Amino acid sequence: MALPDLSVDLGRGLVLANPVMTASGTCGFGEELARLFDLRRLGAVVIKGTTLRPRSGNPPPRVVETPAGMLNSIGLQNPGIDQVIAAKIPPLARYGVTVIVNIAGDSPAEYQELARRLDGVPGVAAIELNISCPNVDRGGMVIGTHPELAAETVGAARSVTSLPLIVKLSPNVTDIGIMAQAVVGAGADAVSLVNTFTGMAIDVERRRPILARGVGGLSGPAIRPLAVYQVWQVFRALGGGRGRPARVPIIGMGGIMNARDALEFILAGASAVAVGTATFVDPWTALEVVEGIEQYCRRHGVQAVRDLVGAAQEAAGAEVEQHDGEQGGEHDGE
Amino acid sequence: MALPDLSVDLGRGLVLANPVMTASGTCGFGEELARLFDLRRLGAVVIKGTTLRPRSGNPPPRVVETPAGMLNSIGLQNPGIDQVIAAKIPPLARYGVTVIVNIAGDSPAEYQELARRLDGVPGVAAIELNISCPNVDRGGMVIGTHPELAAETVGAARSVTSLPLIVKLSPNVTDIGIMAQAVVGAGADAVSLVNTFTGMAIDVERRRPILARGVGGLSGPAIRPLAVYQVWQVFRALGGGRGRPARVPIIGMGGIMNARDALEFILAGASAVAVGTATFVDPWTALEVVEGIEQYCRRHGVQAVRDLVGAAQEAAGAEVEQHDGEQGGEHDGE
Amino acid sequence: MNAETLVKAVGLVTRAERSGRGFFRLTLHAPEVARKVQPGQFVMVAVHPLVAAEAESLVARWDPLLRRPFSICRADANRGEIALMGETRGRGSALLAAALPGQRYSLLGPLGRPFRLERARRRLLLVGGGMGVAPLLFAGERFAASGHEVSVLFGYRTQSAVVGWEETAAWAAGRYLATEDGSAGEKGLVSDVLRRLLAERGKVDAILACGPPGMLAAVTGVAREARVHCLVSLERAMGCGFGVCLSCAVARPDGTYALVCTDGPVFAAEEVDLTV
Amino acid sequence: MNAETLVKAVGLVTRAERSGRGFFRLTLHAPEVARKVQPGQFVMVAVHPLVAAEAESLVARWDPLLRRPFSICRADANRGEIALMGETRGRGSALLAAALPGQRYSLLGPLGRPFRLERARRRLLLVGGGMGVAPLLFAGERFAASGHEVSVLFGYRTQSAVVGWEETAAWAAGRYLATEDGSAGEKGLVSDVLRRLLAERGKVDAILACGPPGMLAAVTGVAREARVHCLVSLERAMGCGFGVCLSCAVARPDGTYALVCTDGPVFAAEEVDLTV
Ligand SMILES: Cc1cc2nc3c(=O)[nH]c(=O)nc-3n(C[C@H](O)[C@H](O)[C@H](O)COP(=O)(O)OP(=O)(O)OC[C@H]3O[C@@H](n4cnc5c(N)ncnc54)[C@H](O)[C@@H]3O)c2cc1C
Ligand SMILES: Cc1cc2nc3c(=O)[nH]c(=O)nc-3n(C[C@H](O)[C@H](O)[C@H](O)COP(=O)(O)OP(=O)(O)OC[C@H]3O[C@@H](n4cnc5c(N)ncnc54)[C@H](O)[C@@H]3O)c2cc1C
Ligand SMILES: Cc1cc2nc3c(=O)[nH]c(=O)nc-3n(C[C@H](O)[C@H](O)[C@H](O)COP(=O)(O)O)c2cc1C
Ligand SMILES: Cc1cc2nc3c(=O)[nH]c(=O)nc-3n(C[C@H](O)[C@H](O)[C@H](O)COP(=O)(O)O)c2cc1C
Ligand code: FES
Ligand code: FES
Repeated sequence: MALPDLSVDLGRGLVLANPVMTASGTCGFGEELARLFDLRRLGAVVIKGTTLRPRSGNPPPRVVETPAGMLNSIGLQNPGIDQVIAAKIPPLARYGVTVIVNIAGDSPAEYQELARRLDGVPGVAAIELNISCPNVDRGGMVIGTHPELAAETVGAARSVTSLPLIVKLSPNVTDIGIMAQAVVGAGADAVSLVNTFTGMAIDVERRRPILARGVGGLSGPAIRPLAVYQVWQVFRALGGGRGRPARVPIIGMGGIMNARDALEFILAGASAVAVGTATFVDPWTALEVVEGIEQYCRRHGVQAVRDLVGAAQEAAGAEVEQHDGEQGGEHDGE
Repeated sequence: MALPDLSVDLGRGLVLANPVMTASGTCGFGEELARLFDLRRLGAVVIKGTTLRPRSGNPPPRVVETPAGMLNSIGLQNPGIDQVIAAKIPPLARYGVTVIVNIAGDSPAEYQELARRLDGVPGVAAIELNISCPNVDRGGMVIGTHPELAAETVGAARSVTSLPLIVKLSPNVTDIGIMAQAVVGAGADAVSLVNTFTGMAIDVERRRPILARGVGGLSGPAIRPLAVYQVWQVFRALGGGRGRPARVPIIGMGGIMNARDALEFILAGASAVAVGTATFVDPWTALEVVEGIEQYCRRHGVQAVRDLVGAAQEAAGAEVEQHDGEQGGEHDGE
Repeated sequence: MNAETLVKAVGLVTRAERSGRGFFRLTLHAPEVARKVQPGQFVMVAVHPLVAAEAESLVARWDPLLRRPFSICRADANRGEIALMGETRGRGSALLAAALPGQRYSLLGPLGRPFRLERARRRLLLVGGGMGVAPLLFAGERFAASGHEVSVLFGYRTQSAVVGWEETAAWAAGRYLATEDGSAGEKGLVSDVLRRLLAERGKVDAILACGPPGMLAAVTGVAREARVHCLVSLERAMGCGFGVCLSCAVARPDGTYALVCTDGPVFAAEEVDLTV
Repeated sequence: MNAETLVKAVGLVTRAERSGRGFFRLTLHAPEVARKVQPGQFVMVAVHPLVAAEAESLVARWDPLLRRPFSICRADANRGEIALMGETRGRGSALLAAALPGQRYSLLGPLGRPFRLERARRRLLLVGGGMGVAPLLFAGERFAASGHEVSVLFGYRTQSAVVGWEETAAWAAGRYLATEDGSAGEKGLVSDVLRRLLAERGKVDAILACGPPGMLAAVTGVAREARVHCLVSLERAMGCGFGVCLSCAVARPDGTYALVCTDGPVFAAEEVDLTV
């Protein structure tokens, strides 16, 4: 049998050699991982969330472990977009790594400015808009939970760049399908999900939240079943179904620790996946996921990994269908 | 030092000897646990979700283990309200156990009918309305995610019973605080949270969801940080704060495995807690949580457990405060 | 459920045998369980070994979260020991396969309804498939000791999958071995061998069967045709093992569900619908 | 980070010592780490023992999820062994405290910047508090072997908390012991004893310190007053240990943050602000 075709097309010319990327904020700017293995063997590297101005981040403690997961509140520590463009992207680009830049702003205007500065920068393959930030302009409204604000933000970025735009959705919503529809309507070329779930851990001896900022974002295997389901939902909300692809490709993530986990996302409807927290536990995970997916394809006689996208939706019986209506598919409430 | 006072007042005359209950659907109708220990040592026993007509439940597989959690789709298997009233409640009541009956319906009218039948039944201490069921009348809208529908449902039940009404909130919403405000406005005496998070696990070898019904509800330690945060949010949404109690008591649950975990919920704002999935792992957990809370109070010189309710909110600095706005307190989106 | 007898016990591993193919057999010192358990019953085993008592409260390891059901395949009340045998299927069994002597595991049990037979049913045939022989080994030994005439018919995929066969020699009146590929014993499926045996050997008062779903469906079919009383021991994914989670549902002929953990795991064949 | 040297290694437990108070010391066969590691460096240890290779891929145990950082307190390149010492604090350390000889643990390392000193700084004083002595034991032995004159001042809460003290006899020129309650050695805080020692004993070319935050803040204060060059080894909660998660932030004097895992764990005292 020929090598399985692992390539994926994420739209607007963004074609990856394979469907596996690193998740933003979990691989820095690629420098550390580049010493361990050849980053070109990954589909793409999504670098740390970048803001207009440099940010020194939140006071520690910034992470706390929870059952099969971790909460983080790093506070978007990063050197700012200009420094990222000047010093962080060039070495990766020179080396031939597919670089996706994750950006975060306080307002549609800030996202627009970030996108403008990235447009035309050599070596930037795509922009990922992290829209889970509180919107300061709109009195603390969160872009990632309001379809109109999200659409406005995507539209603003869309108008200033011809780079592929991936919009990273927040899972902290009643119906992530509606968010996906809104950003695709506004010009997103792909959506990625999930970002972290908002959570908290309390130090019962000291009677206060453990993280210095109180709340944090939950990542890791604990959230995997929730993330897989949200990918499943978005696939349907974007018109995907038995044999039909979704309107735009989905990048799935949330607790992927190995190839089996990654395949759950692909079968639920993701065209590509990202490895996040797992990299902390084992820096070679993303590479092993690539290899594991390839092995799976060989073992099952799958010619192209894209044939697996959403395949579990096809298999799902009427009961799943019926259960999984417009409103986000509540199960029966146990 | 005198024994700490563990009693809690959940409103409308529902006073529990201690703040620990079993969560609905995780202790059947109390029969099995009653053989293992004296159920009167718990604050209350919340029995399996009961519907108007008997239900035989979903086809297996009904559960799948996930990292530090489990997905279930039992399908509300129960003998129906009449049989529950005739055969399940009397033995518990005779024995002196504080019994809370969890009910589930398809429409406000069904909840009303269930509440009507329970009103005046000897030994029923309170009703818990599980409002995470899809509403058939409203074309599949989910009561637990629509504030108006939820309020209508609570109002309907309220009008036919003088029993204390606890409303069990779904965590699958953008802002659970808004849901809490809606049901309290409609007459809920207390709120309980969280019910399970909707999730899915996929069998990658067979390329289909593992559960027969596709989706399921995630419970167990994996969700604890999410549940603690939702209790924290609801406490604030109901006016709780430094030294101020919430407008109605909160019953917290989600992944409580021991007394330390239970104290996280109490410190976040819960007046009482429920032990769910942990009972499967160790049927004596709820009892051990009672004992552990008592020991904690002694060790810390706490006179009454109610003095701990929301205590972590008092300690939380301005940063948590600032972070935690009306819109549900997004962290900064990492 | 024999709920009266359910205890939380600590099982100290006194012996841990492993074979290359992922089979394992653990002998555990757990006197209370050893004393109470009856053939067909099982224990729910926490798959994480306990740590030092003073640290146990610190050590919350919730992945894997749920206990795993294992049949008791031998019990020695005098020595206070029980034995479990298993094969590596997923993460829980893989962890148990790594158990070392001296480690301690938390057990809940004994659980479930045992094999129950009137004395008059003297001639028993135990039909096991693969690891399903586990509860039958215990049953065979006990029923033989109490005066029944016990024969065994065990089937496996292939020779290297044969497990628990040797020890039946001590108590079995008749011993029949089959493998699907014929690499050991007779070639064929147990259900086919069973049909022939029932025709050739004449009267059997009861069949006790345990094994994979397909095999059980076939075996109960043969028993029904031959009008032989048949008890089956079933396996289902279990959340709790003592009747509170409702996860271990098995269909009854009337379309409602029975619980494998408390209504079973041993059922009379006609109580359950093994075709769904 | 000495990222060039980071490997994923398997450490086979060859010796596991435990004391009643939750202290443990593990000797691990991990030749590549033993060869590369320099004093002050650490490893990230996965707290779940590995299972049989063929089952490892099946066994996903994600709770606890993250590896735990442990300093290397001894390395023997010839025998291919390293040693870790620890105390039971939470669930990760409690699990490691239960390690048995023959078990294997996954390690990432060696990680972090080691203690680096010019040859000219001949007279060294190692100041350790509690379990903070761990990296100093390795440093003391190596610096003494390469011709430095090494003295130690170790402080503990009380006598039963004394750990790592005996082995300093092999290489330390001067040995000072203090406990807060006076139950062993001198009564008092290490920082107070340090102040007196610096005054009495005269010239020290560098202080190497490791211990709890309060102690380090006090020790660096004394060193600054006495104008003695001071290196500190810091501990912070770590997500990854190799610079990608940004969780191990420590404030610099200018208000920005350094990373303990890659910029440290060893810092010159003036590089970090230990008061925040
Ligand atoms: C009453 C009773 C008695 C029993 N007695 C015995 C006995 O004596 N001996 C014995 O060996 N067994 C016995 N069993 C069966 C035993 O309980 C199971 O084999 C065991 O629980 C399996 O647990 P596990 O963690 O190894 O596998 P699990 O992790 O539960 O997984 C089982 C299988 O499903 C696969 N899987 C899980 N999740 C996914 C996913 N998302 N995608 C794809 N695949 C997945 C795993 O890879 C694995 O192959 C008994 C069962 C019952 C009910
Ligand atoms: C570079 C470096 C080197 C190190 N070297 C060593 C060494 O050589 N020896 C050594 O012993 N240690 C060393 N440490 C420290 C060691 O890494 C920690 O002790 C270890 O990681 C603790 O892990 P744990 O799982 O035991 O505790 P954790 O589970 O991480 O918990 C730590 C403490 O917090 C408490 N806690 C956690 N969550 C909560 C909650 N929700 N509410 C209340 N309390 C909570 C726990 O009970 C526990 O007491 C080093 C650290 C670093 C950074
Ligand atoms: C420490 C940490 C930092 C993160 N920083 C960012 C970020 O800067 N931008 C972003 O979009 N997502 C960020 N994320 C979210 C991840 O990219 C990913 O969406 C999430 O962690 C879920 O995947 P996982 O469970 O595999 O980690 C961060 C996650 C972690 C754990
Ligand atoms: C098997 C199972 C069945 C459940 N059945 C019900 C139910 O009938 N009614 C209900 O309100 N909640 C039901 N729940 C939800 C629990 O009461 C609880 O809200 C949830 O499991 C979170 O708590 P936990 O993590 O401690 O289990 C069920 C949960 C499980 C695991
Ligand atoms: S396993 Fe829980 S009811 Fe049977
Ligand atoms: S521990 Fe991850 S950056 Fe330091």
